[in-house]
Amino acid sequence: MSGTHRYYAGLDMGSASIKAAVLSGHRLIASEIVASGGKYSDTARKIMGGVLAKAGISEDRLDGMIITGLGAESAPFDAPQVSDISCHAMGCHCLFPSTRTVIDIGGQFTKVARITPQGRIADFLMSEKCATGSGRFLQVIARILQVKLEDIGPLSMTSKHPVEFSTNCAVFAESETVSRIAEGAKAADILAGVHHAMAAKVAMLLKRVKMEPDVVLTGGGGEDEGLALAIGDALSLKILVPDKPRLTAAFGAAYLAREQHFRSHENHSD
Amino acid sequence: MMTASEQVEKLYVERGKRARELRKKGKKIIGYFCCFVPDEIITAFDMVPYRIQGSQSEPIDQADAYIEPMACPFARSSFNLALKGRYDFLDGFVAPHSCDTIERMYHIWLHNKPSSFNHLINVPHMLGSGSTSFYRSELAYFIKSLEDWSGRKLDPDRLKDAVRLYNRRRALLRELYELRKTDPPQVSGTEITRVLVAGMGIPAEEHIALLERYMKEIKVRPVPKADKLPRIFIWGNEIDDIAFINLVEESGAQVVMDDLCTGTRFFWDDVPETKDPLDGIAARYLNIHCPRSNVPQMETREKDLGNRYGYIGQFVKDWGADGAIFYIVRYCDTCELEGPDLREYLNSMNIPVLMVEDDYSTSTIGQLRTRVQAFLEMLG
Amino acid sequence: MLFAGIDIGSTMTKVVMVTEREEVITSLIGPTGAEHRHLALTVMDEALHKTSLSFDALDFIVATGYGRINVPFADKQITEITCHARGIRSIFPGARLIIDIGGQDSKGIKLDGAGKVANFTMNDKCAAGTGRFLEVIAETLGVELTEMGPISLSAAGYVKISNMCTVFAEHEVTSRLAEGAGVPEIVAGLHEAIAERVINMVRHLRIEKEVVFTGGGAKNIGLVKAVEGRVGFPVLVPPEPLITGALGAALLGKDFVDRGVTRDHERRLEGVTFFS
Amino acid sequence: MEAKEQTKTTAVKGTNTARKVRGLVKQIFQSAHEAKAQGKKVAYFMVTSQYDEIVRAMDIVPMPTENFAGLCGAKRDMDRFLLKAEEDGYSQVLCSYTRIGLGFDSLRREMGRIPENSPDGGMPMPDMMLGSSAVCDPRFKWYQAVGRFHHVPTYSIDCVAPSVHADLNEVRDYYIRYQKEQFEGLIAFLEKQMGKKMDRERLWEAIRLSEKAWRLWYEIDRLRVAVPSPMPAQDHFSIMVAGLYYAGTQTAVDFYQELHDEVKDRVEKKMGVIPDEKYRILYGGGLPPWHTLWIFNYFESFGAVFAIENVYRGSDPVEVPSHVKDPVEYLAWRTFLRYTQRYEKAKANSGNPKVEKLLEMIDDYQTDGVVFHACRSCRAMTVGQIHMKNLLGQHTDIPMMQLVSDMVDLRDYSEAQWKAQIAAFIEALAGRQAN
Ligand SMILES: Nc1ncnc2c1ncn2[C@@H]1O[C@H](COP(=O)(O)OP(=O)(O)O)[C@@H](O)[C@H]1O
Ligand SMILES: Nc1ncnc2c1ncn2[C@@H]1O[C@H](COP(=O)(O)OP(=O)(O)O)[C@@H](O)[C@H]1O
Ligand code: SF4
Ligand code: SF4
Ligand code: SF4
Repeated sequence: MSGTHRYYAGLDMGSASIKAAVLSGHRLIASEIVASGGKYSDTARKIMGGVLAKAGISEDRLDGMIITGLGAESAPFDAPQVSDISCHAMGCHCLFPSTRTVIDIGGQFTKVARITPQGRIADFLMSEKCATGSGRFLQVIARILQVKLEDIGPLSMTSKHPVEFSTNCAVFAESETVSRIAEGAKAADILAGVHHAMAAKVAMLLKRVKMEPDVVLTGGGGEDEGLALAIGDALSLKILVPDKPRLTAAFGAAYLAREQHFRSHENHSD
Repeated sequence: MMTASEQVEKLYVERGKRARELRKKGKKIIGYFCCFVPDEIITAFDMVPYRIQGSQSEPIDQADAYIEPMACPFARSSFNLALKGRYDFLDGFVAPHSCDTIERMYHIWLHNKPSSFNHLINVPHMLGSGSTSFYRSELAYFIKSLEDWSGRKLDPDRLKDAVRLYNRRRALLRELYELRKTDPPQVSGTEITRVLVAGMGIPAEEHIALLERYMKEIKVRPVPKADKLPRIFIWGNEIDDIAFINLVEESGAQVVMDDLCTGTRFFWDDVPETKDPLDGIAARYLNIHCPRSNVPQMETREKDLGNRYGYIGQFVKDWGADGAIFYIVRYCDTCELEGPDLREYLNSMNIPVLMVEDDYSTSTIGQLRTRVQAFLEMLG
Repeated sequence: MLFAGIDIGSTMTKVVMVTEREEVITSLIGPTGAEHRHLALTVMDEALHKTSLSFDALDFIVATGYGRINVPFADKQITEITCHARGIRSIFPGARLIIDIGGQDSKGIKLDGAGKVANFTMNDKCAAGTGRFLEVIAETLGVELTEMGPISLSAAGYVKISNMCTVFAEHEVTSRLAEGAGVPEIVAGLHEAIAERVINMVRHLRIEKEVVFTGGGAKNIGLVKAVEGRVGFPVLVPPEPLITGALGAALLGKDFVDRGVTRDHERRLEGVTFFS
Repeated sequence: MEAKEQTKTTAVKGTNTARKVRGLVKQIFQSAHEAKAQGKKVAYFMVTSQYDEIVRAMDIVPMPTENFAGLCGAKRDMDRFLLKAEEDGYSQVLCSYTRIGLGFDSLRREMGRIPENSPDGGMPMPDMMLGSSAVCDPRFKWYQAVGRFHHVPTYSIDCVAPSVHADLNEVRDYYIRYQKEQFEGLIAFLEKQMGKKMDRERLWEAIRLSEKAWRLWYEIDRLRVAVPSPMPAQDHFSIMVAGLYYAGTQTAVDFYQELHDEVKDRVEKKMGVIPDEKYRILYGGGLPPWHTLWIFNYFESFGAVFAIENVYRGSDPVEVPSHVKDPVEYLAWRTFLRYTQRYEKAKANSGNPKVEKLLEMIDDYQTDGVVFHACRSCRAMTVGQIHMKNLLGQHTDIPMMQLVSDMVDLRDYSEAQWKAQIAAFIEALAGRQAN
């Protein structure tokens, strides 16, 4: 890699997974996603090592780095922290400049934000302190149905008669699922039911922040086309989803690092 | 022609349908919450009182953008229906200040789904002579507002007629409740809920006619032999869906008596026929037995409980209840605070109590099944 | 005469058969899957095979547990509360309070002098304080469920876990790990948290001797210790805590027959022919 | 937004006078215990029930049960009381102040004495309980329920407010009449309990003192329009003790006088709560999170200061007509005027008096954002916040946020979630300033 390039990193310490992204200039050149678990800080160090190796640079070549995510405080790096809502906002703004509303469905919380044309937060909301409506909810259901995470979306989209789902505890949703199966419901219908329930919750949050199009879905939930479709249906509009939705915050963080670098070194360029 | 039970079932399922029909014919429909808005006044204006309900079988999917989820789900569910346009047939919207939630809900509803006529009736929390006259003034102000809106004066004689009409309905309902005293009761708790809810959205004369036919039908039904199933008294607030009572009865019990705002609480006591009808109305409605009202304290704890719950003690004795189930809509502070006191009173009469707190949703009722069944096994 | 009890729990399905002298002739434990109906038959079939008995030899079958309504061939369905009480009474006649921690609910059952249910309480519709809670966290920690108890015994103190919603507790556990807390201390903390929650729930039933701890949770020695710590005296644990519900169900079947109650309908086997 | 700034700061640059509040709180409990020892009468008492002066004029020593609950929260010693109440069958969603009170009384009865190490010595056994329907439902049911644990003479009064849309000219007379009757009923009850007549002159004196204190408190809040902000929210949540628990005493007057002088001095010297004030925030409503008051320092670490709060405020001064010569009638008038203060304005504008007040505050205090605190178990102060937010949004576009937990029950609080929300909120404020 040429020595004249500038490099920026974003590290997203999520509850479900840790993600890292490295930019060269404004181009994404390396990324990494690893399930969190075990010792947070060790995993973080490992993933940063991995992504830097992919990028082919050493840590001291970084011109800026920003850490984000619920677990940001336990990151073993000396770098500024920015909330993941801002990072998602910036990430979406870079990927789709027309973004005005961001939905982030992560492992534990669902967050929605209305953003300015500059990619800053204008208003935002976070789901209640309950795990329903989070990615974890889907994971639990998928586990019982013995469906792989990546198959959830495609399978749900084949459903014609979504099951009506109404329990409010992710863990109890499990038992409701079990009884639905016993009653003869199909996996596809159950998943579609979960999607509907989640979409209704998300739609409510969106209404409260006075959503404006375009709406982008990011975070782990974005990996799930069925969910994106259900939310789109609930709002009667098309939801945009980035290529690698789970990376959005890490990408946005790296981008913010770049911006900060610019601000503090006015004459510099990438 | 439909049998009375079929008609009850139809009215129970298609709520609001009859009111919509009447509205097409030019009647004004006045929706109201809770038991503190006198039907008589609305009827005397030749308008149709409509008791607003939520829906236990529909998820609350819109209201949360306007009201916090920690508010009573009955109120939220009702508002949710309004947001979905299901109460668009109301010409008037009236709420009593029965509890904090209803008072807040009134203002939120008013702002987002105003009717042509809107009114809040303040209801004192303390009972006593001063409070009755205050409440009377509030009712007079309510009448004045209705007069201003409708451009018509209230005729005191029509108010007297309305009092008699509703007393007639009350008498019929009490007669129906008499049929619950036998073993097994001639009419089940599930049926009672249906027939009461069916009557909440139609004019009193129609409900009276329906009740008369319904009772005839019941009386000629073959009498089953005594089943010795546990007899349950049920206490709480809003049960406008049969799901819960049905669960109790399916689990092997008879629901024989209640103190619910969708049960005896709204109709049990007659309005005394006073010279000025408003005096009788104010006294009757303010003294509804509801945890949201405070009766003055008595000298001893025992007397105090007797004073507060004597009527329940009588219900339990007269209808031969073996156990009591409290069904409390979650977040209803006054009921939540009342429950333990009432339990203490009933336990002192050797009546076991099961207290359940629920989300006003049929989807959660299944989770109560084990609790209800175990309680019945314990009684049995 | 032979009586069977089948307990379809949220996690485990249990079958017990007893004679008229209340002797257990067989017991069987298997996981509860999604298909209750089918499962009930399979487990029953297996138990019959084990004992070389025919289905008709069973004089009364009582189903209990959360899947009890899905047992088409049962003669009666009784809640696990009454069944646990009956089962425990036969093992520990002096029991006054039963604490049952199962897969997705926890219960307290108060018994009167005659061993009958006098009062009871159950957790609300949240999984906190149940076996499932521990299972989820065990998975996060990468510890075998059966090891949770033993591991916690080696803990020096415990880490306080304040979030009882499973999903949030999971996050709390991860952050505690990140801060360098040891696995044994965390597991001990979880046991303390569950014990606290369950004991608070049953406290109004009055905690008095003898207290019996049963259900899957009682297989976890760490949890037993934590419960004892809160109760203030040793608790009794049945030799096989998982089966007390099924045992009680079987015994209640016998009680029915003793009282002259008979099977009042044909057992519906629903097309399953493998009962010989 | 720098990470280094996110660490907790403990140095609250609050006023010196506010530090004296701790002593005032201790004094409440101490006086009650001393009074019991001397055979004086102690009453359980509800704040903002409009009857403070009557209680003072009758020489009754007030024991504010809500204050005790908040104190337990601040000292993080609430679990034993909450759990005890839940054990007695009170729902976990019931007002946590009420649960603490009930749990405390239940424990005291069970143990036959005040539970060990209760915050500030705990509450002595009252000789009577004075409830009220002002503010919320749990407050008039609470003392009725306490009857399970000790049956002492209990009296509750109604405090009535008309609906915003009511025609005040139509309803004024009978509202004031009823309010007066309620106060007279209370007085008759107290006269019976105390075996003496109410001295109307003393009542006037108590009214005069409380009005003086409240006027000073109001002026202090007016001083807080200054930039930089001279007094933080943390102080507000302390200094309200004088106004709400000492109403009708000289103590309150002296306290606010001193505070007034200090704040004035700070304003003149341009002394701010924090060195570089970047954002001014309005605390839009809801009881404070007693369990986690340091969260305000967390805001300050981002350069954000709470300029003014819409909870626990003395109401703005009202003018009772001069023809009112009887102190009890005066109280009834005052109650009515306080409750209906912004009704006319609301009718002409947003339809909601609270929203009017918030709009005034946003303007006067030049705030950049609004934060609400939703308490899961306090319906009265919580339900309606979203509605207010919606209404405010039609008049202003400053960022608003609702944080959810409870005033004392820590089980409803998630630190990770709060921190994430606060950080994002600050970023939203920053985004607006950048534009
Ligand atoms: N391929 C996939 N299909 C559907 N859902 C997925 C997929 N991959 C991840 N998820 C969901 O995404 C969630 C994790 O999202 P993530 O954004 O990584 O969370 P966090 O930021 O909290 O770590 C998981 O709980 C899971 O439900
Ligand atoms: N050997 C064991 N060690 C620890 N926990 C166990 C063990 N075996 C079972 N469990 C726990 O017991 C639970 C199942 O208990 P059980 O009483 O059968 O519940 P249910 O009746 O709801 O299925 C499981 O969730 C598991 O957590
Ligand atoms: S409980 Fe009382 S106040 Fe509440 S809805 Fe029923 S009757 Fe009305
Ligand atoms: S159920 Fe309770 S909280 Fe709900 S409206 Fe009725 S009284 Fe109010
Ligand atoms: S205002 Fe809220 S905290 Fe205070 S007593 Fe009422 S419900 Fe409880």
